Amino acid sequence: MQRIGVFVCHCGSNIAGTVDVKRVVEAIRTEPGVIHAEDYPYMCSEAGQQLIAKAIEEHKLTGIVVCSCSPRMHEATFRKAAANAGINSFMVEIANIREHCSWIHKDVEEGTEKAVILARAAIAKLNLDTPLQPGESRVVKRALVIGGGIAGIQSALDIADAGYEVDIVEKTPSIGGRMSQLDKTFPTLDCSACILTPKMVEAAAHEKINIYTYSEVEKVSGFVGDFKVDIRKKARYVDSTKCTGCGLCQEKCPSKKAPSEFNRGLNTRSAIYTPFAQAIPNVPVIDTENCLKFKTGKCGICQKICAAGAVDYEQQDEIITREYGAIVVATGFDTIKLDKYDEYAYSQSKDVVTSLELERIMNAAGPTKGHLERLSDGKAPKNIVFIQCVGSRCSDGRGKSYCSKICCMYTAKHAMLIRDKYPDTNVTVFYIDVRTPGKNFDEFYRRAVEDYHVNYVKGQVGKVMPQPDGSLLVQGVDLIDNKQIKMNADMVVLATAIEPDPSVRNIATMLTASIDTNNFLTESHAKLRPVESPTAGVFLSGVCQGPKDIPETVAQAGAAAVKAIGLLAKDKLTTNPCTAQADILLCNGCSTCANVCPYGAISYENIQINDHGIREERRVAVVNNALCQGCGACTVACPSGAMDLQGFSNRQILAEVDAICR
Amino acid sequence: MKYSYYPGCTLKTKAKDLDAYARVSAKALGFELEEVEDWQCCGGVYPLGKDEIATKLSSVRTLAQARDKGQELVTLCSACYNVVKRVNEDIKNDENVRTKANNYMQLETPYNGETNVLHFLEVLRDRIGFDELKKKVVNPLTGKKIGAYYGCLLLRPGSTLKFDDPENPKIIEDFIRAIGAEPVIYPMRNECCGGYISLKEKEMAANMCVSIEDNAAGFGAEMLITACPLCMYNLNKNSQGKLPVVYFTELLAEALGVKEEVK
Amino acid sequence: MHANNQAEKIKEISGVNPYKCMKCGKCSASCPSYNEMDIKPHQFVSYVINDDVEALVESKSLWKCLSCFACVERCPRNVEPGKLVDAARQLVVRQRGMDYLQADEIPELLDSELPQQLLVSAFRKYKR
Amino acid sequence: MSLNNEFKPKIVAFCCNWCSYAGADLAGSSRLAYPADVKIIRVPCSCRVNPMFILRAFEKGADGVIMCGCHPGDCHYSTGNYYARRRMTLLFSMLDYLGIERARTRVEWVSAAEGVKFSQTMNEFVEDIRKLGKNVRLEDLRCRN
Repeated sequence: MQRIGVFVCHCGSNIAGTVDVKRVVEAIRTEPGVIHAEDYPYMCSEAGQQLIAKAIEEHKLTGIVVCSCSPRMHEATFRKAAANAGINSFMVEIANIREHCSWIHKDVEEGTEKAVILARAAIAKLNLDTPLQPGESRVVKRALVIGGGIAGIQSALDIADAGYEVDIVEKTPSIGGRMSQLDKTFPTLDCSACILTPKMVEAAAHEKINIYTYSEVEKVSGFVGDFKVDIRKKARYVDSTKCTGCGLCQEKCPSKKAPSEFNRGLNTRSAIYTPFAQAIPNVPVIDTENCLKFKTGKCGICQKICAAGAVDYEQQDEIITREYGAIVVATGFDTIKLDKYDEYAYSQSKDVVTSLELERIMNAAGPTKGHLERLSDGKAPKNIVFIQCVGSRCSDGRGKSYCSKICCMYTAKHAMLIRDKYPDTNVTVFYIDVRTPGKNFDEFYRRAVEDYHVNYVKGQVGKVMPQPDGSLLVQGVDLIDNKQIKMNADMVVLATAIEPDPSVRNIATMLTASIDTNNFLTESHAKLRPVESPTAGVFLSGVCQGPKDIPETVAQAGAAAVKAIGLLAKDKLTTNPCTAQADILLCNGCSTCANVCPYGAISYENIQINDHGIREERRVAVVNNALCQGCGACTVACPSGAMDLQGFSNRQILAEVDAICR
Repeated sequence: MKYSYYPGCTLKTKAKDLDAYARVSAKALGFELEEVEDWQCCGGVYPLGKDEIATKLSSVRTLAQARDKGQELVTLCSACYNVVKRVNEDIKNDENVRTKANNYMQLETPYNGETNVLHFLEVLRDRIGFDELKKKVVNPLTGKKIGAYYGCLLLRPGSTLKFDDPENPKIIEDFIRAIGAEPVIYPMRNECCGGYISLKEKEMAANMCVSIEDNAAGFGAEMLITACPLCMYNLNKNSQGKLPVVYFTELLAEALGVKEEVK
Repeated sequence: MHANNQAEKIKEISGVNPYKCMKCGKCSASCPSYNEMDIKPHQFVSYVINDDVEALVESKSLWKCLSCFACVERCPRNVEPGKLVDAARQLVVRQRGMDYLQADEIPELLDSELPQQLLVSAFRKYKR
Repeated sequence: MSLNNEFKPKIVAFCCNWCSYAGADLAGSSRLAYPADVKIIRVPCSCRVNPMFILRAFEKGADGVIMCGCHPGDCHYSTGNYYARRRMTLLFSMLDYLGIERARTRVEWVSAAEGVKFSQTMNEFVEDIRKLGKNVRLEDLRCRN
């Protein structure tokens, strides 16, 4: 028989507000096994923990039930407290009477009644608890970073600087990501390439960093400290070890009609290409969809002219399998598709562009060599209209419900740069709110208004109508003047919402990392563990977790790196002892459990068994505790009921069911 | 192929052409429009109030008849399409409307939104196919520059009607191409002509129709086509008369070589 | 009737939740009748929130809305002010003697080409 | 205050530790109310839920049982919820055969970010069970106390 102590927390008024704590204490005193029960304002506090320790000692308790907040919050705290007081840390059960009770109910009667039942269920479970000992597993001293943008580069550099090996997997032919496409950065107006390129070079040159570009993660297995990952290195058709990066092949390639991804399709590139001049590695890839050699079998010019003999049409995709202790996800973002927003005439006029396209237009390496031109006729625009929140803050199913966060600032930047370089150009910004929290951010926006006389209009645009003369008639509203505005513009720029890169969906599934309805990766705790995924060993870096600008991305990338380093620095990890166990007397060796185990943790052994005096050799299941993650799939699959899960045994769960239905 | 057909009040009076040309064209294209019996006027505009039931019943009656015959219901007038289709969606999705409407109607089999509502243009696009239509054209209107005028009722609200992209539709343009002419795309083709407002606010309607006409003419349209008698009326009556306005079915009949069958 | 009840009535008839509005003004930016309206489409939302239904039912705007659904189509928050305008109009015409269109003024407004559709639409929008 | 004679159903909710339990936590921290009739049992994964547990709950007088897990494809253990889904399909058809109202059991996928969905689901489910009334078919009267 257990000797159980029950500790009911007030959590200030969080619990005590809707649960009569004293009544809970009295109600559970008579439950089987309960020796001691008391309440305290803050159980998780130092004093609260001491109180628990004292009670354990005084009443010789064998297990404790804490009625408090969610076990996801403080289970670890109370397990540690129990261990310090000399009882097994798995002899602790939490009754969640805050998130699942006091916070959702208003009526004290109802709340108290439910709290008592939840406590009873926890007591019933604890009565059947057995002491468990965690095992150990190894930590592979290498990290994987998925995504080679500024987030991935920063995380990789920080981890590598701490002395650990890092592999970066980037799906495009070069690292650099979105930041490499930007012209200038706010609020300092640094040239984006000027600050990014050195980082790219540093990452490429770092002895601890290994970069796989044009590669994708294909399969992930294993668990924290010991992941096994298959990386598909797509065929570049150019041998990286031979290529000198001279660029002659790109110059001579006769197929130059492919839309340039780097320039957002605003101009074209050759079929053999590096995405941009500073690409790392400076090794081109052949895009087989546009290459004449691959399409028709004729051509082969690049191979003929390559002095280094690097072009290899026979190259195949390669699968690389490596082990990692930690994985950082830094998959970044893209702008949303605008096909549902045709009132802005994006598909109808070349002079309606997204902000990211404008970055390319403003950039010296872009399609217009940095001259601000209309893409339709090459003329310099005299009137430019910016429209904010295109697809952001939309709860109508067309766009995204969230604020994309970066648009207010980059629009101020664009407006300012245009007014600075082309003072004759009028710039109007239609906005709903101007949101500029951040150091020197509001000052930056005010500069656009006060020094550069950018015309900010509070209101939205209803429709953009291309006119026969090629101009764009913008129909909007000025909510301050309460006037509908119809104005002619030569160019319209849409502050298009950003969304997580579509590839993150698949990666999240492989990592079993959870993802929210907008495809942003979920953090382990929104405030206190913002760079960790709930899946142990997986860390979040950059926009894959939520919209953020460059400084925030870099800061978060560093934070994710620190968390990864903290993991890699450990020699061993303690494993979850809540693993499956087969009762060898019941097991008939049928292999059903092994078939459902996602970890391959179950094997079979022939062992000598003494079954009620009958000695025989039987084939029985054996669970490898280091591999078992404790999902319990085998326990239900087992036809003879031999498999059970420690910490969540059949009897324990049934006891909880009984307690709730009593 | 047989469809239930809901002509609506105006097609029996002021817009007989719209109806007649559609019928001969349908015959030429090998499908039949079977007029539902004892249909009543749809009311011209969809009653927006969530508590409006009685005003939706005439649509339900028509929809139920089509259901009983196991046919899809075709409309030709944009307004009827808008009203009947939205009522159908209400019956499908709004339990309150469904229950109350059925309580009123006392149909043999309660109506639960089973009927599929199609605009004549949708029949051309989704059942016949514009490529197929193109093959049947004997008298292509080559060289004609035609502006499609959609107005509001065919397109909005897009989430309910699912007719075409409400901001950048292309079904009538595809139709124009199919009959051999050249579509003129102009941004005001989905702006309102003024609708019923022209009864009491002539000037407002005139402003709107003039801008629409100017806009279409500016992009080089030589004529406008529409599917709505009210749009037709407003564009003819309240504009400067720069562009002729005809029903799309008239051009269809012409292209199919059956225009003369209509007396 | 108490003002508050009227606002509730409008919400009920329209099925609109005005609190979803983020005051972006896209409705007013889209409205083809904007210049004819005394209370602008986006203002309808705040008038309902502030229970100022009196002003709404007396406004010119009620009779200038075309029910063209441009505001409904483009509203990023599914507030759809057009439905509020129509509900306010319903509040008026559902009262006895408050029809905006009287039967005896019709002959004067008629012309030979005028389609039935126009009349039935106007009846539905302007009359009980 | 609720009336004493009002039917208060007993509802057991099995929630997987990684998604649904966290979703329930989020519903709590967002103060999204649902009836106190719902009591949650934490399991590591929906695949840990033995159909036997659900039958036991009914036997002991539960009026409804709901099982929540990660969305298909998002299982923390990769495939657990697929197993759970198949098992529940079988169980439900068996319950159907036994004449147990279909609405008394339910499977719902709720992610850690879906506090709103969790609360909505529970409200709906309780409402459904209230309409059905007390479970009398499967309850073992000997278990009553």
